[in-house]
Amino acid sequence: MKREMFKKVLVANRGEIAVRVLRACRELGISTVTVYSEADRNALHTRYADEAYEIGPPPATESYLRIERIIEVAKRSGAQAIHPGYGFLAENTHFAQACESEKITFVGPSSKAIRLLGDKIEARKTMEGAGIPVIPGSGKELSTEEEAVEVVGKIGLPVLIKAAAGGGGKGMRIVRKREELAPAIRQAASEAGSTFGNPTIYIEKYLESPRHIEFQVLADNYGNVVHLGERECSIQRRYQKLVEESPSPIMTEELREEMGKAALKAVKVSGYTNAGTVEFMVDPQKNFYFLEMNTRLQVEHPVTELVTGIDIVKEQLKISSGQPLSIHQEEVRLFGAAIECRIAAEDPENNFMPSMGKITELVEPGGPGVRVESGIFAGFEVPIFYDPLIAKLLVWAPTREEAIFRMRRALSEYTIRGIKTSVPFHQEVLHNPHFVKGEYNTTFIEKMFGGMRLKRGDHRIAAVAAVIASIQREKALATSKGRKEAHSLWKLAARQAGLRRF
Amino acid sequence: MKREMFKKVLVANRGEIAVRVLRACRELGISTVTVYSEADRNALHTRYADEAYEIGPPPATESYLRIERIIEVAKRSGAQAIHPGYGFLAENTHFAQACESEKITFVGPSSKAIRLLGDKIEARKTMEGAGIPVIPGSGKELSTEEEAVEVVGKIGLPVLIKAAAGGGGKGMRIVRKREELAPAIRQAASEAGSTFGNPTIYIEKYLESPRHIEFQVLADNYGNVVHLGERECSIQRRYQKLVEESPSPIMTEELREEMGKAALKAVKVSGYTNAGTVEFMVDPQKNFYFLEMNTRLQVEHPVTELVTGIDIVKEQLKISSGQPLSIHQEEVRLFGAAIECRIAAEDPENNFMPSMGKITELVEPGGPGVRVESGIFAGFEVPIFYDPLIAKLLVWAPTREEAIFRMRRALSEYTIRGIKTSVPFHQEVLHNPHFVKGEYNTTFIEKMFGGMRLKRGDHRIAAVAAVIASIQREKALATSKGRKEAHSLWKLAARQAGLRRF
Amino acid sequence: MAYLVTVEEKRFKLDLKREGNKFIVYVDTDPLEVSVAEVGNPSHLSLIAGNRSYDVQIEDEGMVTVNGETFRVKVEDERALHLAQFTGGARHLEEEAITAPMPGLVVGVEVKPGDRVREGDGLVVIEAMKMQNELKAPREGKVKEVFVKQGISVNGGDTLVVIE
Amino acid sequence: MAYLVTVEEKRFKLDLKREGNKFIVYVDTDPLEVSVAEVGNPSHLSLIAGNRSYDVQIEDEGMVTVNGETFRVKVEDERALHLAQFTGGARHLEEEAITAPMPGLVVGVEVKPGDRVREGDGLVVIEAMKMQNELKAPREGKVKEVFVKQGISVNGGDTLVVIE
Repeated sequence: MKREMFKKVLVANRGEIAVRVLRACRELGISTVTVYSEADRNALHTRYADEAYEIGPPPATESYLRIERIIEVAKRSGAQAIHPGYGFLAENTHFAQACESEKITFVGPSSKAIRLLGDKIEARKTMEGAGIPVIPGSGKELSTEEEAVEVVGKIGLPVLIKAAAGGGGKGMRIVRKREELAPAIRQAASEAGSTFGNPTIYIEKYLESPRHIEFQVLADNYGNVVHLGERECSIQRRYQKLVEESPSPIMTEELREEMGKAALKAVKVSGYTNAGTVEFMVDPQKNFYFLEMNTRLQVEHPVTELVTGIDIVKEQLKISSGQPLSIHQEEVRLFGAAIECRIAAEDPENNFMPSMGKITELVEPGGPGVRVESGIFAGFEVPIFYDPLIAKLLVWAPTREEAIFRMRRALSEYTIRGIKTSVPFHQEVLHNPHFVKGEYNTTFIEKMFGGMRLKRGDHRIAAVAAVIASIQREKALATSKGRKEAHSLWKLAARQAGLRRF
Repeated sequence: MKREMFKKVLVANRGEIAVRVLRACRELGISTVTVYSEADRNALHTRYADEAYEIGPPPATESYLRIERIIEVAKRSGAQAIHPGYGFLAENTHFAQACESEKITFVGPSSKAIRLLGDKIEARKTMEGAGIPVIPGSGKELSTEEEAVEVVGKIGLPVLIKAAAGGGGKGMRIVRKREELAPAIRQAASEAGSTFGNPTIYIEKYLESPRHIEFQVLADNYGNVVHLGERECSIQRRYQKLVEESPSPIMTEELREEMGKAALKAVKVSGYTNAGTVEFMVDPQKNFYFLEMNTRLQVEHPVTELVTGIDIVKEQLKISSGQPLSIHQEEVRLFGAAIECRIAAEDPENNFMPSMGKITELVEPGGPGVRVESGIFAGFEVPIFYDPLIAKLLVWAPTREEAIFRMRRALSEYTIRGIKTSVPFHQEVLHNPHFVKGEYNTTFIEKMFGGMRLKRGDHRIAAVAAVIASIQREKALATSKGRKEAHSLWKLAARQAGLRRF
Repeated sequence: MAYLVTVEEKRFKLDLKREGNKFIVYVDTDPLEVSVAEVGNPSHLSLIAGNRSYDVQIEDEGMVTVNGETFRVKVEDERALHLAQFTGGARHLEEEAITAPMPGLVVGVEVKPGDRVREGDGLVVIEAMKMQNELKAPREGKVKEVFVKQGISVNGGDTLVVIE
Repeated sequence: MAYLVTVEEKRFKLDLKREGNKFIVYVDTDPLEVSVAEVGNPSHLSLIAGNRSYDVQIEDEGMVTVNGETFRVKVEDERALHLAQFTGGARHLEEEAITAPMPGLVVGVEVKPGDRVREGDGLVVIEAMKMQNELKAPREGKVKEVFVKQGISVNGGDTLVVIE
């Protein structure tokens, strides 16, 4: 195993995470290579890398998911390692295997660890065997309805039917009544088969109001393992995380130590290396249960970076290049509080519909304690082919209270024009009294949030602004110079209301 | 003395520092008021504050320096306190006095402390009296040439002639030969009289290759004082700081403790309250000498914020509102390393000529460990009336080496078009081997820097880019849609060289 | 000149005159001094109204963002008001035209003239960027006119349905 | 088409042809595949040349910024080159035309054909935006032609003086 840092790394991703990894490489003096689809010719990552190779048409299946093409680019460019980011090929066993057989370092765990932890039933068995608490359930795949009925008899309703090959909330189904069980199992198995190519399902007790708390871990190739404390990720919509923070508002030193130990055990028992995340459900009595392990860099990793001062992406690259961990568990301290808001090209006032298009103006927040991880720029056309996550806004402050105020301040500075974004949604969350008190769980959006507020601002000023804008437009129309800009303002007065709710 | 936080604060400044203070207020839930000159109608600070009042024509003497107008705005708007930022009225005794007599809190020290420390001879005497090392010198104003000759006889050449009312390097004069002494004194006194309205001068030994190291201090109204460690500010051009960092590359625990103690003593002996900076000269043998005390927020304060996690502006507001310091000296720890580059609207390839004009495109750096304190935006016309400092770029990293790499990375991302800026200069400093080793002092620019490098990049690509741009322009000309944009590109090919040097 | 402005559900009558580089605005008789400056582009404005500073962004789609909050706005000027009075007065203002938010193909028309609709009922389905988007009724009302049928292409801004 | 490009003190002869959305560029006979994309505005380009990614900004003043480094650039095309050959061959390439950087009024002409000038010598004074700007000789040489006289108006780009 070599100990010298890579000279050239390929980043096989796009958007903010590709830029994040490219930045880490640049700071480590590593030459960078990236790949791009036809839709991403002028995307940030394409422009940020030293070398960029087009690998196919816009749909991910024809570009970012084409294993053989990416491997070919790595070989052609002489990249020694490939960082997969998150999503796309990050948890793809075949890709990790292809790298291994081509002697290209996959920046992540071994394909064996990905396979083991990717099978949620196997992972659960492994953790249970190591004495880590898991949610009561079938513990194995179900082949018959009778088995399911027997399990439910033991653990009681409600239950959750899950796909063994699922994860991240995909392919899950809650059953609250006994008569719904049989049809739910049939449907879930059929869906799992068509979605994941594997119809295997299993059952777990459904926890009513759990918190989602995860531990970031780092493990080198020499058996050294550390955890970097927790992230609370309970603010979710349809199992998609929206806001994350560290520390968790409910965390105590004792609980952190206990959960941290379980996380380290999970790493060791699965033979895991590199950066990973052990996800737990925590019930209102603070009992915690292993949920799954994510075998990749997480979207929300910067939350942990802000409270620990540790650069997780650089650590990944160091680990993969064969360097031993330089951090010891006792040196890891959580200092202050960090919050992340995921900024998506979605319209929060219209059921989070994707809102693609050209960014016509962009002002990112700045000043003390603010970190922006952006995948966009003014003039960029957000493509319709990929995840709507366009940026992440993070803040750090000495206390959670200050971090909340700072996030509100930063959100108030964020100007993204041309598309709708989730910025107003986050402003709402950051003002929600349950969130502010830290008294929330995964039912937050459903039960505590209460939807987007009515406009609290000054309607009168909006009226004044609209009239003045239409007058300015007339003035501009009078001079040929301003004709083009004026044209679009003209529409303001000409159009009627009611055309937005599609 | 009240202990409740202000409800409304006036920020009497412009540019990045006004925005910095407004942000702190917003995070503390304080309503904000600001003032603006006619040149700053659409400036960031004018737009960021809740309330904005025009106070006069563009020249600072007719707007930002008009004490009575600013006081009037404070009274009219009901602001309880005024934050002066740095520059303008920040160290103006009359202004602090006017606030005191109008019962408006001046966010800074008392007018008495400003007066004492503003008189460099008085300050020096006070510090010497308290046992703080000062640079050998006259120790008092000089009235005759004979006195000067006598002092020089004692301390030896070279010496520095300084104005008692000067500071920040203004009005200083080095004398290396005995025959230059008499004329230099006459000229210096005459200059000091016309520049500062006070002809008093004094003499100090001129240190040949000193470092400029300063200590940030905080003092509340109850006698509690802490220092937040040092900032190294030796990268200067004509006594103007350009790059600052913390910790200083030469600092040791022992020296920090010794200098920190001197700084605390300086605060106590001068009856100083609020945030301030004690500046020292440090000679190659690490002997340190009190230079002066700055009675205001410094440009470079964020360097200290990044390594301590303490928000100095918020602390200022807390202190001024009558709250006791919540920080104890033993809790202050410097964690990691921070660097600041001052980004100025100046052309480093043309003797740092001011370069004002419209910002046509702006992309600020982002990602891990980067902080931008900006006073500009895309479309902003940088006015010719004020300081050319348009933004500050800061980075934090666990080690100085990583911080240097990170700053290079961040500078490489900075795009400011429409004006020339000092970004290329900073890139040069961050690659300078003396700077990288930390082996530098205030003679850096003069002796170690070596000017802007020749272009190292790929001339061939510049050639290819220019030709393709001119072809694109032709294509654009062919379609009426692109006519306007194309026109300006046309010039590239149509013009011949030689027209730039007018 | 007088304007009638609808901001979300609220209505304002505004009268204003220019004085130098400022406007004096009478909003329901209150006079307000307003200074306006462009921020980089003509659709991004800084308003200082009675010394209060507002960041204003004007969007094509009849939306105005004030300090980060987006409002639906409709401006009608004096002439339009007169016209409205001639052709049936205030009630007529209650008509709403549902327009295509983007260019696309009409793949479904779910209402016909005379249908009563409730807020949220589907009206027309447009396919664009390989996604089908159902345009819904913004409020309760009666379908007055339907301008499109299945299979035709529409441009962004084309009126599809009018509800009264 | 062939171009002669001067970048700071270096000169390149470029030939290029378009192939689909790419250019094939022959720089001193080396072929290079170059893909070009706009980045938000037409003067900010992304170039991928032989798979290497470059950020390129084109400024009005004959400056090109590549990955943060600004170069002075002059482009002359084939036609200009041919012209040069007809009227005196290679040496002739050394001619430099001084053009008006902006529209304005010629208020002074300081040289006449045949004069020898040194770098920095004043050639023509143009008044524009109430400021007088003196155009200076970019290098040593002999004044070949003077196209303007005092009192005439010029447009930006008009050739004023040619130095050889």
